[in-house]
Amino acid sequence: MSSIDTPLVEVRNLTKHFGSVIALNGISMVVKPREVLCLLGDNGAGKSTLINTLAGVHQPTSGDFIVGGKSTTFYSPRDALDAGIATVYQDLAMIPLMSITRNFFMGREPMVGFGPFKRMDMKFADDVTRDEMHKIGIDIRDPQQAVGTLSGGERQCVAIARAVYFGAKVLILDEPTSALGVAQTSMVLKYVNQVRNSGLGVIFITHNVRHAFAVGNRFTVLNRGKTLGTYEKGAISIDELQNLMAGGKELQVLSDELGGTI
Amino acid sequence: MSSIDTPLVEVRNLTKHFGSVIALNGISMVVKPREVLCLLGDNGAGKSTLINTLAGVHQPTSGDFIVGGKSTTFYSPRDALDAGIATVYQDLAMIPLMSITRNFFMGREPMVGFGPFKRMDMKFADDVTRDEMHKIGIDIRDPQQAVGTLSGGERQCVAIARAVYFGAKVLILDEPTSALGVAQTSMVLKYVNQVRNSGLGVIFITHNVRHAFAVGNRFTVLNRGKTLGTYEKGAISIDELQNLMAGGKELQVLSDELGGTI
Amino acid sequence: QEVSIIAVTHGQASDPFWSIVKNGMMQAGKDSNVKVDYRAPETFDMVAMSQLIEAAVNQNPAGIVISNPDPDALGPAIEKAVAAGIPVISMNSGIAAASKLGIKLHVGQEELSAGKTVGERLAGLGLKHVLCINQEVGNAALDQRCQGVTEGFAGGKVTVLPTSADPAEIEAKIQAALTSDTSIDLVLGLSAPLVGERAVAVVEKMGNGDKVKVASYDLSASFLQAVADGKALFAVDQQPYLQGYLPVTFMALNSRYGTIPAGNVASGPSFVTQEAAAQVIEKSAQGIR
Amino acid sequence: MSIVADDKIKKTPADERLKKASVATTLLRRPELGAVAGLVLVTVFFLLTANPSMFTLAGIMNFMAPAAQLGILAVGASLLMIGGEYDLSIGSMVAFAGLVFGAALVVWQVPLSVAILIAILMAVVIGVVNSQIVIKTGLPSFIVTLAFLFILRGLTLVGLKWASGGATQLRGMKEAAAGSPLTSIFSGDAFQGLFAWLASNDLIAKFPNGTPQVSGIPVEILWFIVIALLATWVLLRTRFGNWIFAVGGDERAARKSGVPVVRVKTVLFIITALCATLVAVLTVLDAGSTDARRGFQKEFEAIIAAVIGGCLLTGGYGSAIGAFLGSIVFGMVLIGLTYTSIDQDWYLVFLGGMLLVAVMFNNVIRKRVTGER
Amino acid sequence: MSIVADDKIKKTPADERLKKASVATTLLRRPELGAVAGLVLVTVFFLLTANPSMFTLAGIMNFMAPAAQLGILAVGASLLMIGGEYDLSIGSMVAFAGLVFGAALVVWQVPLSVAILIAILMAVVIGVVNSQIVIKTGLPSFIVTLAFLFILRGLTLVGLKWASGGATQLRGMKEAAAGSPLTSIFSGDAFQGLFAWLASNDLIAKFPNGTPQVSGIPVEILWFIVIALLATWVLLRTRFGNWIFAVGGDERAARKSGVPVVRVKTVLFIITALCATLVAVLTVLDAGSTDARRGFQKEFEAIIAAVIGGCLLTGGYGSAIGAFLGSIVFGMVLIGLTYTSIDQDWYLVFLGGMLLVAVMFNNVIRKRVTGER
Ligand SMILES: Nc1ncnc2c1ncn2[C@@H]1O[C@H](COP(=O)(O)OP(=O)(O)OP(=O)(O)O)[C@@H](O)[C@H]1O
Ligand SMILES: Nc1ncnc2c1ncn2[C@@H]1O[C@H](COP(=O)(O)OP(=O)(O)OP(=O)(O)O)[C@@H](O)[C@H]1O
Ligand SMILES: [Mg+2]
Ligand SMILES: [Mg+2]
Repeated sequence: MSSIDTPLVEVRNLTKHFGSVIALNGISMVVKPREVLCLLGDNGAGKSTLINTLAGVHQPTSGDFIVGGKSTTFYSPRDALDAGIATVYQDLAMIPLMSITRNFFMGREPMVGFGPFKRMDMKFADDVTRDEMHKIGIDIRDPQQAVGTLSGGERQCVAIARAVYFGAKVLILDEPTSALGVAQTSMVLKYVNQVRNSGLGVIFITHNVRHAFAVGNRFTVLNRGKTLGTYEKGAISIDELQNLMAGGKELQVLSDELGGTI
Repeated sequence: MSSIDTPLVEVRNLTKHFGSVIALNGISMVVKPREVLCLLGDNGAGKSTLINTLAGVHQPTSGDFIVGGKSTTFYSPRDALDAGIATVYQDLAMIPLMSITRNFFMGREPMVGFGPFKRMDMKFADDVTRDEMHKIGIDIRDPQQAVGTLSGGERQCVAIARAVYFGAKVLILDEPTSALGVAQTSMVLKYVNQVRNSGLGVIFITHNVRHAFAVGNRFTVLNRGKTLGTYEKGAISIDELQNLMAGGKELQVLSDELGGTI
Repeated sequence: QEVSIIAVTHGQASDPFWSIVKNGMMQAGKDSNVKVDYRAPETFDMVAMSQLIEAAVNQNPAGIVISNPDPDALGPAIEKAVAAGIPVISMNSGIAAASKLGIKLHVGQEELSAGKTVGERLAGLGLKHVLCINQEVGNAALDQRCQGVTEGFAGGKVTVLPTSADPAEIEAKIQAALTSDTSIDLVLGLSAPLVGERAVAVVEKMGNGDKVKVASYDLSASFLQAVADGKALFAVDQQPYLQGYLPVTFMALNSRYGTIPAGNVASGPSFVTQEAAAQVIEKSAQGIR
Repeated sequence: MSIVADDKIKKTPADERLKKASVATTLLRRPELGAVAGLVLVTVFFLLTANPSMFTLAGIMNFMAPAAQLGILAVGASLLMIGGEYDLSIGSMVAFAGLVFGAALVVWQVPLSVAILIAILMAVVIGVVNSQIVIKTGLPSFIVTLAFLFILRGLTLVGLKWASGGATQLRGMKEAAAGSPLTSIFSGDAFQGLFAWLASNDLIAKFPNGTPQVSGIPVEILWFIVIALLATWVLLRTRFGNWIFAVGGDERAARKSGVPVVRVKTVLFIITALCATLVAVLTVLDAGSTDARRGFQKEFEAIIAAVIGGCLLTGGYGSAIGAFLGSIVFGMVLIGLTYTSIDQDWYLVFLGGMLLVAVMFNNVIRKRVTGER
Repeated sequence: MSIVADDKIKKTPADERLKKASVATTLLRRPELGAVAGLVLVTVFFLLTANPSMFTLAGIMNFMAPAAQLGILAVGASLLMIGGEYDLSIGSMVAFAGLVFGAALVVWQVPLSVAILIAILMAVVIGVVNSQIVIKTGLPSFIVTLAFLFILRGLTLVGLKWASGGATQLRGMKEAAAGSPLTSIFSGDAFQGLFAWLASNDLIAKFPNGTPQVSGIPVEILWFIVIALLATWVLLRTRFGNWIFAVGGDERAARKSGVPVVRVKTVLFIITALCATLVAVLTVLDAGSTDARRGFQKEFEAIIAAVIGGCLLTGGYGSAIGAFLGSIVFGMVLIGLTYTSIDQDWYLVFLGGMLLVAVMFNNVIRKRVTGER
């Protein structure tokens, strides 16, 4: 199990239907320890649906799902969390009216005391939250502040810090950098790098090919609910990858017209 | 007024406070016809607040606001729309349960008939919606489909198409490309280019320096509620601009570490 | 074919008074071997009640029994029944309008005049200030009870205290009224089980039973016990069971033999005082008195 | 501008990622679908259990009358619910408007037309007050109109005692209104001539004395139909209708798109108040009297009817036709029990059970048809 | 890991973009702040207008008794509201639980402890039924529990007639419960010895016959306080409390974060049903009887109290202490008018007006203090 080559998570021929909509139509994918797998693809390709299925939010319509070498089914996100899969969702999954600390530990509250006096360890929770946010580059004034008062970027950072803190084996990030400024993006990418180096597997979703290239080891490209292919970092150029991400559409004309900087 | 040099919109020393939070602290900015002004800056720099004030969503705490050469105050977004300022908000301002057509024409419904029989011209609205969406690269099956059933990228495109259709003089786009795939992004940038060439002024907000460089004529950088400076396209390099966007933080170290591709 | 009689009243089936009326009707149905359907709107609602009467007319029963607290509102529906050739007997309220609308006869007494009788009796006892507690303000039938007392209580003062049917609220409001106005010497409930019993409890708790007396409309076992124990003066009895039993019996006889009494039947009010109270308790607990 | 190459078109009608796509589905996606299903269910239930006279002409008029009175309120309430607000004061408003209207007729003795005008004016004022408090304070309309539920009910009691000299019933409106040409619009039955002719030709049932059992269509039913159609037209075909959906769907987004949110909400509150006033006028002229309990709990019945009709409690979705159908379902359940031999004691159990079944059935059908989950 | 250079820290305590930051503000940001303001307002109002006996010891106990009964319901309702759901069936539940408890005592003649156990069991069953229907169908709890409002009320009537042999009142519970050691926990006054001692030493008012005017603290007040404290502790200090806020704030987000949403909602519905059952047991033992009207409209009073106490109708925000204070405000308004010389006919107007003023005042204070807009 500790071998570099045993996949942490493997997906085989996954399909997912929503009523009459076929969102995933046979996806296969492998995540290994100490690597960042970038999941790329057009809008509506099914990236979020795939990771929502991995995280136990949806149940797959068919297909196998192997975690740590064993075939598994997650019936709820709790199951996935317990199996060591932590996720930063595209919609963040935070409660705006609740404090940063309470959001941070939501569903995995630290407890103290015995029997009927068992209660949340608020001091510990506050301290951890403050520490972890500090590590990601945000110095929060008050961990009891409501998440709703944070800016979009700060909120994204809370979600990432939370997932990293609880991510025992696999960390999934769904477009974590899309709303972030340049500085925050750099910090998140650096963070992903660190997490990988500490031995976790990371699934990283982005529309920015440069961000993908900066941290990714392998790139799996989805298109219309199917896997278009998986490429090692050395085996593909940034432009080829960009063309694949656009679903095979020819971007050259457009890119040239705009000065080739996209 | 038709001179290239008469600004369409000018902002002088704008400030905006929310209770105890000072979101804008003296912003000055000029938008001219036939140019794309890129508004750049860190998370929480105040970009959205600035354009919300321009669009009449918030009233400024102090400062002057000159539209078409005349000092103006907008009391509601309707006033701004009537003055020819169309906005694509960061949160899109769409109603998920309503149809694409109804969202498209929300607040500016086309009418037909007289007196008590005056009614919405649904056929015309459907046709225009289908046409405009086709132009931006999305072929919708049914304009009566609810917006909530569209993917995030498609929704973004509806908002952009709507703003362009109604944007008589100035078009404001708040991070329109952040959730879009590569193909859709190219299409939107190309669209911005077209709109500029047709004589409008465009304010374009983004965190992606390459997108900014691809379409922008001038770059105004905000930092912590203040204008950090305005630069013509020729006068600044892409790296300098990126450093400014990060709020003056040194990105070199980080960028190098990750292979210089951010 | 089975003889079917439909009763439409303004009293919900959950109202203590009207549940006794209904019990009387059902027993009469059993005794006379006719089918009785009891219908009532869920609140005091004259519009809904007139619609229920029309629904009854549509089913063409052998007779319709109604209460008539608002002859204006119910008149058209009743006239429709009469026009359809269905005999109608009114009970409880509406005596004045009975003959005008073509109603065969009336059983029971008008709430307003019953109230007057109660007011006169209270005045006769030398009381000065009556607190009339109305647990359902806006129910015109209940409002008339207080109004009647006011009219009959010559020379004294009647204060109406509106409450809900919640026992805690009723107790607290009575206590508040008694402490803030010490001139009150009688607490009159419009319903023995809902208000009368609570009033007895408050007066007992406040320890001023010698100064403040309690009386109530309608009967309930616990309140009758209080009357028997001397903690309350009397209970006003309209004999709801009779108000229900008699019209159904009359209707049954009418449909079978074409007989019907020639005049109205007055069923109340009578007063249940200390001497008689003890004997009525058992029947009251079973929803007969 | 044909700047888009054909291969850029993302979704073609034959999208391989759709299992099926039917035209009927689109039709069935209307919010009132569930209400139709509920209506069918309830009708079948009563066809099986009730006295057959329930579905004679007289029987149908009989349950349509309460359905119409509730329905006028429900259509107004559904517009307001689609606009994202509630009005819990409509029941009390019926009583209060009845008092104002009745007092104008019998105390101030003004002509019917003036009395109606006074009632309408009062409705506008109360609609404006409700809406302004909701908009200015930002409090939920649920709690603001709950306060007015108490206040208006209380004012009705006080006013009735004043107008009638101590009683809680005010009478004599029929006599006061008699003779006015408006009477026939607001009370009685329409098309009486037609029905008399039908009866004389034995086409419809008549009483032993020769008059038709149903002397005409009660005017409230006509009002109900007209108002439901009008509301549907407004919702689906007018600019204001679009604004109602927008404001209820997302108030901030609507404002940003240039919808005059304050005006829309104010008009909606006025419309609900006017609907309540219309019901008050209809019932007062019908009954010739008013009392302090009129309209009691009608606000909940109206909301229930709107929900059975497919309105979302969260706003932004629903239809006036749905509320129309929902009211008929509710009216049938309300009166239908009278035609069965179920004991009155079980009435509330029956009402609650039918409500639950109708709403659940509605929900299942909608999900089944739309594939939503 | 100190990977972050100091200049990367985005917000330092002395942020130039903040005008001020006070410690008091944080304290004042609690949701119950508005309720405190409302309580002060109402108290001042009655100090000015009411008979002074309202604020004697006896007067306070007098308005606290109904406030406590309402408050037990309101605390349960506030937990459920924070969790994003409503229970409109609690009023009917009070009646139904009273029937079950009463029937157990006087019809089946089981001991008090067993009767209480039966009532609790029944509450759990109904809580589970309510919650399962809401969760499984995805219907709004507003409409599902509205159905149970009717159903339980109807079953109570049927059950009472069966248990009493025809009446709508069931009596004899006091006698049946007498002698059980549990009686003193669920009925009567606590600390009677203390109060007698206080009276004999002339520290509190007594009747002419020497007994104290207030013989003790009614047990419902103690239950009320204990339950409010317990609920507050659960909300603020336990894992389950965190889950309640999460589920009410955003159900999908909570589920994604690993919160067992179904379990949380089920437990919340059970808690509300248990609170209603407790009120039923307290009032039945107090009055010695139960009838079909018990708990009528208590569901709305409970929601009003929770809203006065700062709960949001949309869920995810509020406090149990707020509901506690809100109930006291409501109890004072309800009973207080009787202590004034205002004509009692105005009672509903007054109730609605005070409700509106309290909520608006609450709102203004909160906005003023938190700077929210
Ligand atoms: N709950 C749902 N019900 C119906 N269709 C859905 C649902 N969730 C997703 N879909 C559909 O599945 C497809 C894939 O959606 P998904 O969100 O996974 O795309 P994505 O790759 O994450 O896109 P983006 O880059 O825009 O986030 C889309 O066509 C979407 O409309
Ligand atoms: N309604 C509001 N009330 C209080 N503070 C606000 C409000 N709106 C914005 N702010 C604050 O104003 C500042 C600027 O916010 P704004 O949304 O304009 O940033 P931005 O530049 O658009 O950031 P991003 O790139 O993340 O979208 C932030 O600190 C934010 O917290
Ligand atoms: Mg996605
Ligand atoms: Mg922004």
